[in-house]
Amino acid sequence: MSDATLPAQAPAQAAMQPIVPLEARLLRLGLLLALAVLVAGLVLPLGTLLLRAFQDPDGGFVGLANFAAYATTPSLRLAAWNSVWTAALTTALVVPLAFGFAYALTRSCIPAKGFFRAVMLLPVLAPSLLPALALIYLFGNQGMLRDLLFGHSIYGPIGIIVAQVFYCFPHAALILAVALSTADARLYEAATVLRAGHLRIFATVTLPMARYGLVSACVVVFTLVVTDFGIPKVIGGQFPVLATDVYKQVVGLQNFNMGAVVGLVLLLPALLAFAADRWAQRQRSGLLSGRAVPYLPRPRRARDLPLLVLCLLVAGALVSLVAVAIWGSLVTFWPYNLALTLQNYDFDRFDTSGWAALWNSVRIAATAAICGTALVFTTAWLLERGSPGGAVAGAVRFIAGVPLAVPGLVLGLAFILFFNHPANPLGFLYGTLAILVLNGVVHFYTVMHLTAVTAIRQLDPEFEAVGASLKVPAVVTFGRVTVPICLPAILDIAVYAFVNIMTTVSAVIFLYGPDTKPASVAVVHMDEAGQSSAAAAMAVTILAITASVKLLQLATGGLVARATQGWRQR
Amino acid sequence: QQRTRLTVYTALENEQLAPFKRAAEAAVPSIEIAWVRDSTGIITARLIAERQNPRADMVWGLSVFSLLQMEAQEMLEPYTPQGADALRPNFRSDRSPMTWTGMDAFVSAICFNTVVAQQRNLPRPSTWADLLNPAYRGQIVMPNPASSGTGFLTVAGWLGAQGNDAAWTYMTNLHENMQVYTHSGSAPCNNAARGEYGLGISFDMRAVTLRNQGAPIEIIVPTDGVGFDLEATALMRGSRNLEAAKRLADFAVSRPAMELYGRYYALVALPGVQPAVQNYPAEFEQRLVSQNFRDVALRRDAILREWSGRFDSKSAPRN
Amino acid sequence: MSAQLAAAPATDTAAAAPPYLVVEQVSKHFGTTIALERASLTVAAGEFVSFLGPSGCGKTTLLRAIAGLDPATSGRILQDGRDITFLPPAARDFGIVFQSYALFPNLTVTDNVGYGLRGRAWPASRRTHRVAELLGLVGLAEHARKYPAQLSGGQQQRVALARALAAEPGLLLLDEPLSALDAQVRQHLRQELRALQRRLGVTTVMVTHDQEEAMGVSDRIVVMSRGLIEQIGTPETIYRHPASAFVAGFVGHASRFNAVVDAPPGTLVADGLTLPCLGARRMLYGAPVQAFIRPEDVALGPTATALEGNFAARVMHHEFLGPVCRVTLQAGRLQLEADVNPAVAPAIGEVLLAALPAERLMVFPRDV
Amino acid sequence: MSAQLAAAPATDTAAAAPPYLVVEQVSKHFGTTIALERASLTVAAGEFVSFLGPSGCGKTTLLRAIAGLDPATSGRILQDGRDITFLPPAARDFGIVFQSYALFPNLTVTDNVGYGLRGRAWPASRRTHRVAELLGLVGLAEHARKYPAQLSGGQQQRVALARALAAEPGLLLLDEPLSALDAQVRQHLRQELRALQRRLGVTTVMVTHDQEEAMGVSDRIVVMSRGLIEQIGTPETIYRHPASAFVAGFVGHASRFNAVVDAPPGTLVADGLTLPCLGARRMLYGAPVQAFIRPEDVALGPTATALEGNFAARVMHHEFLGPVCRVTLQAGRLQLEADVNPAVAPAIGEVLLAALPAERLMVFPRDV
Ligand SMILES: Nc1ncnc2c1ncn2[C@@H]1O[C@H](COP(=O)(O)OP(=O)(O)OP(=O)(O)O)[C@@H](O)[C@H]1O
Ligand SMILES: Nc1ncnc2c1ncn2[C@@H]1O[C@H](COP(=O)(O)OP(=O)(O)OP(=O)(O)O)[C@@H](O)[C@H]1O
Ligand SMILES: [Mg+2]
Ligand SMILES: [Mg+2]
Repeated sequence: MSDATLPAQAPAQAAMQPIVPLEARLLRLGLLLALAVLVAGLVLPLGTLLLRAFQDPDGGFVGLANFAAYATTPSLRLAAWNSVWTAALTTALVVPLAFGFAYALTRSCIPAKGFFRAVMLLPVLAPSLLPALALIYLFGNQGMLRDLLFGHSIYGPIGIIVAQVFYCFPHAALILAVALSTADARLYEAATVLRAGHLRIFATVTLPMARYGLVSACVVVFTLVVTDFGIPKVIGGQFPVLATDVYKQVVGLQNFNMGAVVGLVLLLPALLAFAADRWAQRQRSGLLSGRAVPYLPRPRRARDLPLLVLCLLVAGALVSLVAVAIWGSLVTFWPYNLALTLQNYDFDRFDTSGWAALWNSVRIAATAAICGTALVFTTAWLLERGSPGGAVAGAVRFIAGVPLAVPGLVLGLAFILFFNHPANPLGFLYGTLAILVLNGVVHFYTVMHLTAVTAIRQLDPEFEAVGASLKVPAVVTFGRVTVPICLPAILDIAVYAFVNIMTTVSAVIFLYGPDTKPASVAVVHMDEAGQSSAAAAMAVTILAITASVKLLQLATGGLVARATQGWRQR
Repeated sequence: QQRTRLTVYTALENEQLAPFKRAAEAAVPSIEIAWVRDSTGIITARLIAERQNPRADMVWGLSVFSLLQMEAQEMLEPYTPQGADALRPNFRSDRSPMTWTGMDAFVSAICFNTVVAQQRNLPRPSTWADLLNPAYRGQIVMPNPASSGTGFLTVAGWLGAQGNDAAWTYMTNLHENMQVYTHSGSAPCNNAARGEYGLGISFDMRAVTLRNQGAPIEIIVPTDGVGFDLEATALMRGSRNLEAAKRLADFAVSRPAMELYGRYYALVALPGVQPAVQNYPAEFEQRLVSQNFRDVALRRDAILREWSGRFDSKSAPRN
Repeated sequence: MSAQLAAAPATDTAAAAPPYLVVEQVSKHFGTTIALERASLTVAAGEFVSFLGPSGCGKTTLLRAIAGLDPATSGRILQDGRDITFLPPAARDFGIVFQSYALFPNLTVTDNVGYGLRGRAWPASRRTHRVAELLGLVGLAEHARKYPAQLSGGQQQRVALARALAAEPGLLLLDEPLSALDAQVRQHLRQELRALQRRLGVTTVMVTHDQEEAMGVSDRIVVMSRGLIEQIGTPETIYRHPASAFVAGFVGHASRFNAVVDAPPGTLVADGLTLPCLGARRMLYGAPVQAFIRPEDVALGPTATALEGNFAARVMHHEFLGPVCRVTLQAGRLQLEADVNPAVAPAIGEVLLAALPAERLMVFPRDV
Repeated sequence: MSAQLAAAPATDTAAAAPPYLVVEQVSKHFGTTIALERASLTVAAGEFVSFLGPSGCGKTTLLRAIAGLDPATSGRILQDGRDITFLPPAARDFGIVFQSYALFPNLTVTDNVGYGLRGRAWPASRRTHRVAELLGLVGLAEHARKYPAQLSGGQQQRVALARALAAEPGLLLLDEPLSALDAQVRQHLRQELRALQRRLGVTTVMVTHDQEEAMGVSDRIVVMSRGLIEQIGTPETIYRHPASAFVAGFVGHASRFNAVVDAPPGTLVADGLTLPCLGARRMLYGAPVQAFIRPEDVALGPTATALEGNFAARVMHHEFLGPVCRVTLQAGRLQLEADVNPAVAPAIGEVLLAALPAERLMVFPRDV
């Protein structure tokens, strides 16, 4: 029999390399392309900017001199400290609040959960200037409720924290709602049977099960507060934080080298937080077994009533802040002429771009939503299901996580320096709509990527193997099976991209061209020009558009589901 | 005939863009203007960031301090527009050919909210020195000179009018009354207009806009010497439409252009053009301190470092 | 009905000592679905009773009604003479092991086992002592400080058991405690579980859908189907004297075929074969029936010769199962399975004599 | 090694026709873990071969290497004479069914089955025809328009099978195709699967960890443990002549005890009992061994009297399993399980004569 001759051959074969089939090579090529996009859209620009931290204004290498100079600036430690403590305090306020809200949505029997879920999203649907303006209307020195502050000024840390709480609330609540939505009912029953009280069950079952969600929520809120500069700029007074330090260095002093230094400093807490999150994610595996039985809350007044009150209070606060902004957009001149008017919506009076800016924004956001979603989802699929990419896959995975930690201002500046470099073959993008689209996609890449990966990981890992055994190319299986099944997640990603790109300011303020000014920038311009009612009006219009898109997604959700997800029914 | 599209960076007020464009395109039919407008700081930062591969053909309406910064970095295309020699000497580049030409002067002024003043019993100030009155404690806002061109212009004005030592003493005393140093040059006046504070120090044009919306503010140009800045024009080195840009630069110093500026600004670069702005003091020109822009621009870093050292680090909120 | 009839002998033995657990006419509705319909049974103290049935038959529902986790819609439950029908779970006296074990993943083995040992009755020292004792009992003393994720499935199962037994409950409830385990571990743990239950003497109710498991460990089995109790009895009774066609088909392996009662009484006709059948003696002539015969009861070759109603059958194929070889036989259109000693298994294609012992043929009326 | 020794008889039969599938010295490493170590086997055309072993032993790894889904680290695989070692899956000729079935949930049964029927070889009409044919084959014609979620587990399994068979592959690979199903459905589908395979004559390799399943359906079984092939052989060979202690313990039920080889040759001593044992005849005096005896081989009562080396044993407890009753016996410190006819099962506590037939005792050297 042939076995006898084998041992001699085996070592020789062991050294042979498998032939890489064409399809696997194509998939690997796809991943390489994705890597190229990410490198061009994030790594190289960021590198170009951060290199400046080690240069003098003329481009000479100065080592750590800029860092030394910055470290001796007295305001550094103050700004860093301010950033850290406002972020920490905001986190400490938002996360418990969001936890209560998410808990009510997932673990209680309160009515109108759908309404609360929708209201929860309000803050992300508008530019961050909106809450700041509304807070000024409410708590400013002429504010309707200024007495509630007991003589303290809204300008400064109080305003920053209140506005940030508003702005970060949906992010934390979304994460926590997801974390709390999966629970093993059996654990609760086991604890009940062992005679644990409600508090003990909460402490020994609920909290531990949600702890990775809590870590994630804390990390996201902390990072958002540290990197956001819109709110501190408008309502922070002269209260220095790291994000406004970048603004001061870059916009006030045109000192890019120093701006890069602060940008790097700013990356630190964000990267640390990010590492903490990764660590928590890794601990998570094997927590919930496949045999778990989903938890369904039963009515209990002692829990439901307080939670309903909490939800009403939170929803009331969110709605009234937006309502104040809407009202503010309708008054003639706050606070001296409160006659209602629609003139503030005649944007062409206030800004040359006028309504065109809104149209620009919609075009940019829609293009980015479509192209970005395609890019993100395909890349995630290649990562999860393509042929093993080794180092390339590792690089893509890592890079995909970075944007969350990069402040928009840093990203915008990085884009100018990189894409406008005369030697850059991609320079033709500069000043076009395309660069705004690319910037938007890169800026919000991380969350889109995580959503896509989560959706893909829920699919049976053998789909592609089955396809291969049936000699169907992986791409066909991607188109016929993966995409249709993941359509709800894909829509989520697209709407997320659309909404965020509609409202973002910090990165694009450096990048728009003569014909591509986005509405979110127009809002800032109008506010700077003293036309705060018009600014509020534009912000409200953006809110109307994003809210319509979100509502459209919810409304068509049913239709889309019926058309493409009929197979889910039993 | 194909019109040349010029990318023009500007920090002019939004409402000025349309009339300026109309006038320029009428006067020079071969061009079409595409504006990129943003605040002074952002536009300057963008221009400098784009230095290696300029996207702007021209700058029309930007602080002369910014232009001097760019001149130092060899970013400006020297060109003496036709008729530029007629401008006030102080209002044009001293190089030959010129690197920039002035359009008009704007100053740091006080936006004084009369309603708040009545409520709080605040006297109407007429000089910078008046602002030291303890009655104004916590009622004054000004831009942070490190973040805002207007803030720097104000500080530069004090230094020019009062001399170094006296000016720093003045600022130290004023700091006691100051509520907030904002990051934006417009914010102080905006806030004063909304009654958030009684007095805001901003550049004058902002106040006009607000007043026209119905804000109860009075624009006060202090009589004890105000710092001023020029809005100016320059050609960018590396422009791909240099010839067309030169035509626009010629228009920018022409008399019709100056008359246009005069509709918004109290002092224009061309002597003899009578500005027609409402609510401006007649003797506006006399209140300007005399200052050497290049000199101030050169000292900018030192001034800001000094300022930051004195006031930035104590910027805990004051109530 | 059949359930109550079959329950009768069990109630007899229970009459000596009063039953520990009494379930009376318990029903459970989820909206319009009826998960459980008038279930009645009694469990004697120290007895091991299994609920056996296919998926969705209401086993878990009945167990949870006893535990009070999903209270019954109607009916009454008594434990140790006390009416517990409306008591919340925490006020009852039982320990429970879930199919998923439901161990607290963030607590160590020690903390899991000691979770319920709180309050004045359990000062720290007594508690530590009890936990150590239990861990010894289930053989996990050296894993005390580990977390559940660091244990194998079988070890997790034992932790869950120790936790359920910690407070010395009067009643132990088990919901498919072994179904998540490998076949080998399962068989081993099943014997361990039974030995432990014997040693502690704790009254135990177990849910399972594995008939071998139910037969191997139970004193009595409650066979359920579609929310109804089909039969209650000892494993032997259920296997040898099933109360319904469902029980006959579900418990153990059996070949099933349709037949008609023929004359004289005690005769069936199926596919032209005339088969003597004791069970058919009291049935009406011409009644359609379902007949069941277990593979180990089919007589082949020499033993078949002696039996009445034997017939020729052809060997269609073999399934070697280790101790026995399962042979598929074809006689006319009748297909039968017979277990034979693998050493003497007839060859495929061979035609031999087969017979179905009259006392082994199980028959049940059939709707036409 | 043992695997190659045991493989010999199978290779003999395969020698007549050239083997359809040849796996030569295939190894697979994941980083530093060795999932598969130099596995060699041959499968004849039309044969049904199972890979049997505990979880993590490398069964799936070997199957996926054959499919090309996770190419082998070293070694060679030939299918129908063609070297396929480095071919991508799509260039090979096989159909596969996964444990999860991996049905496309958004496609109907028809579309799932027809998924691979694309290209010029499959014009629409031919395709429709083939799908209908396959659905008829697996008995799902009336479910053609349903989605997988609307089918029962067993039906889903059949859809997966039809899909794998659609393009008439030369080789059918099955990775635990039945493990997700209920015991009852499982037994039924197992026979169906085997019948279908016979009918189509397609060469089949199945992965399973259920030894009854493997024995019931396979022509030959490959027993694996920790990445190594322990034995290849027919079900009977594996059950009756296990090549290692692992196989003896894993396949079928057996009592295990330690013993020492004694004089004269062919004698064991275990716990003071002297046991004749054919398997020990060629072993050295004093060698420590593990001995295995299957419960159905233990002789009790009258049959034991006639056997050499019989001994008295006490009945410890019973496990009623239906066809047999498993009795646990204690003789000194030796614990044994014996299967007896339930009708004549000895009472608990009874002491009776037991014997282990010398030719049935399986022994393997033991490390001390
Ligand atoms: N919470 C519920 N709501 C609605 N129907 C339910 C609920 N729980 C159980 N049922 C239904 O009641 C019936 C009995 O369910 P039960 O869980 O008792 O079955 P089971 O015998 O334990 O089955 P399994 O072996 O699958 O666990 C099933 O038809 C099930 O669908
Ligand atoms: N992708 C992988 N990376 C690392 N190790 C792996 C990988 N796949 C399998 N292994 C390891 O290789 C060994 C064999 O795995 P394999 O899946 O072949 O086992 P199996 O016999 O099919 O087990 P089961 O019955 O649990 O499916 C295991 O130890 C497993 O942990
Ligand atoms: Mg159940
Ligand atoms: Mg496997």
